[in-house]
Amino acid sequence: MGAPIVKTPIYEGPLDLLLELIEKRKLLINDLSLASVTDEYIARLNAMEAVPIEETAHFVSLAATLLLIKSRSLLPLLSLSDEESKDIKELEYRLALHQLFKESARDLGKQWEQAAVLYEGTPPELPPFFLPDAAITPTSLYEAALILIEEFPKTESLPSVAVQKIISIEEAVEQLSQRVATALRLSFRDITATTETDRKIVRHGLIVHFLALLELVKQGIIRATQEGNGDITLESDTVSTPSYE
Amino acid sequence: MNNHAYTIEAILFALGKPMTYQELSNKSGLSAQETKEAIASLRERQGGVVLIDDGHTVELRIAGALAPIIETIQTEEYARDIGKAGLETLAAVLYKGPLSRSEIDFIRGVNSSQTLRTLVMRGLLRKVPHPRHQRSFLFEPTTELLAHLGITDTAALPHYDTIREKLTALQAAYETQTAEHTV
Amino acid sequence: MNNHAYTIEAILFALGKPMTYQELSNKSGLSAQETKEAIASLRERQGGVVLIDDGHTVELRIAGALAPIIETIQTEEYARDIGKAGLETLAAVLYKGPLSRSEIDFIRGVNSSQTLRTLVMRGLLRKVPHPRHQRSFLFEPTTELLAHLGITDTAALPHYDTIREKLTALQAAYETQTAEHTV
Repeated sequence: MGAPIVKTPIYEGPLDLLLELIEKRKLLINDLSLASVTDEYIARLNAMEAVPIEETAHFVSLAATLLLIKSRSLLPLLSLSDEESKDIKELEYRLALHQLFKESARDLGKQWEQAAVLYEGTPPELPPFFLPDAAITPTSLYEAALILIEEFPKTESLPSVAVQKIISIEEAVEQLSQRVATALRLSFRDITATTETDRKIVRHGLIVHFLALLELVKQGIIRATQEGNGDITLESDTVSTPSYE
Repeated sequence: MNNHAYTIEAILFALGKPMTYQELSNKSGLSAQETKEAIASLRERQGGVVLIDDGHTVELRIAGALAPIIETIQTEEYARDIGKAGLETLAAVLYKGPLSRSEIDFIRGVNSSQTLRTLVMRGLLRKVPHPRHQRSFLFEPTTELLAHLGITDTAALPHYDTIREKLTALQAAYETQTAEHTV
Repeated sequence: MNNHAYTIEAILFALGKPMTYQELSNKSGLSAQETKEAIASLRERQGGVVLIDDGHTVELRIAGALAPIIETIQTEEYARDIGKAGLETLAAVLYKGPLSRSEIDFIRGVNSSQTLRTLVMRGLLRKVPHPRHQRSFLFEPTTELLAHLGITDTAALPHYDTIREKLTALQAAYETQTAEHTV
């Protein structure tokens, strides 16, 4: 009677994908490296098919933060709210933790395979006795069985929080496009004031490209939201797992 | 104490029952002489657990001076309320048994080994050999437990068919679901 | 080893299950300090039986050197294999635990509820009530998990000190940075 055998998907989640892109380029985790992998992250996200809707929400939410980092790297003029700056720091922190634990999981895996297990003993047998408990009655057993059924994990469901998140990301990308466009107009004024424009023109080419990318992301998000026609149920710790030994 | 003594001690602890010199020699792969010497050295050991040797059979036991206090602790331990964990484990076995330990763990979502040990010790459940897996066990209710419940057959429990069916269906649904996910 | 250590050893042997320092102190009638000293002295003991101590719960187990012999006489309930998701979750809890489900999700970037259920079911992690949030839980390692890794305490985990230091540094840096923004 072994535990159920399960298959491993290519990516375990958005942090995993992002880490893979950064490690592939042998980069450290910071604003700069995150900005440089944004395009590839979004390309990989768009290429993904049949990701469970909840996973999509996590992937897209991370994409929104990456786009913010990228916008900022292209347009230093773009000012970030406190919450946005915090999101970016949080992503870097999560990614660093994820990297650390992935590494340690590899070492742990080796130890798991090679370790000499410390086996259990068997306590001395007692002379046989019968010691019931007044609490054991047909009714109490029936009630206990009902609890087992009720507390059994339900089929995987999309938490409503994630749905809200997708919708607000859609709005956020819309706003980001507008902010990038505004910042772009502002810096065009800068250009007319200077003579040395070559470098900046190259930069503006990049930004136009980036705006097109934002548009693609928007479409991707809409596609993702439309896929969510399944049942929406709330999921919480108390429903999915029993709370005692 | 040397390595041979450690080996004998480990085997006695693992199996938790009296064993003859011969059995110990077979299980450990030590010669009769080595086994004898290992036992002699274990007998010297001071501690809360000591080796009892009648010259033929040996056993690990609580040191004599501690026996009374330990007996009290054991009695208290096994006379406690069986609690929510105990009731749920019994419910799983009565409605859907006989079940293996991992099947019970699966239904409850928590490890049931300690709970099962207590229920067996108290004579509420008993271990029977698994029909398909060697050296593996299934748990089923004792006749004393059924008598305590005032029934002769588990089918007489409230809503027996419905509950049994639901437990079966849930387990099947969960198995399919886990097969699609990473664990 | 003194008499107190003998008493603790006898209780652990007789009940044959993991017990917290607190439970041992209650059952033995020894003070918290005496219990702690008794456990420390039991950990020094050489033999076929060793004490696992996660700093909170202790359990007697068979020494790793004897594993090959014990494997031939005992049956394991669960297959040895564990997936990548399981290992990552265990690593997070071992090096940074106790952690709540949402803290684990935060680190892993995916929903860990099924992975956690399986780990709890196998007895490798344990759910304990959150000390500050009602109806919320934390996951912590069990002596069973340490036993599987062949170690008697968490400090013996691979690169334990280095990883703990890195974690502290990361957390401190993150807290400073986010604090700057809110000021």
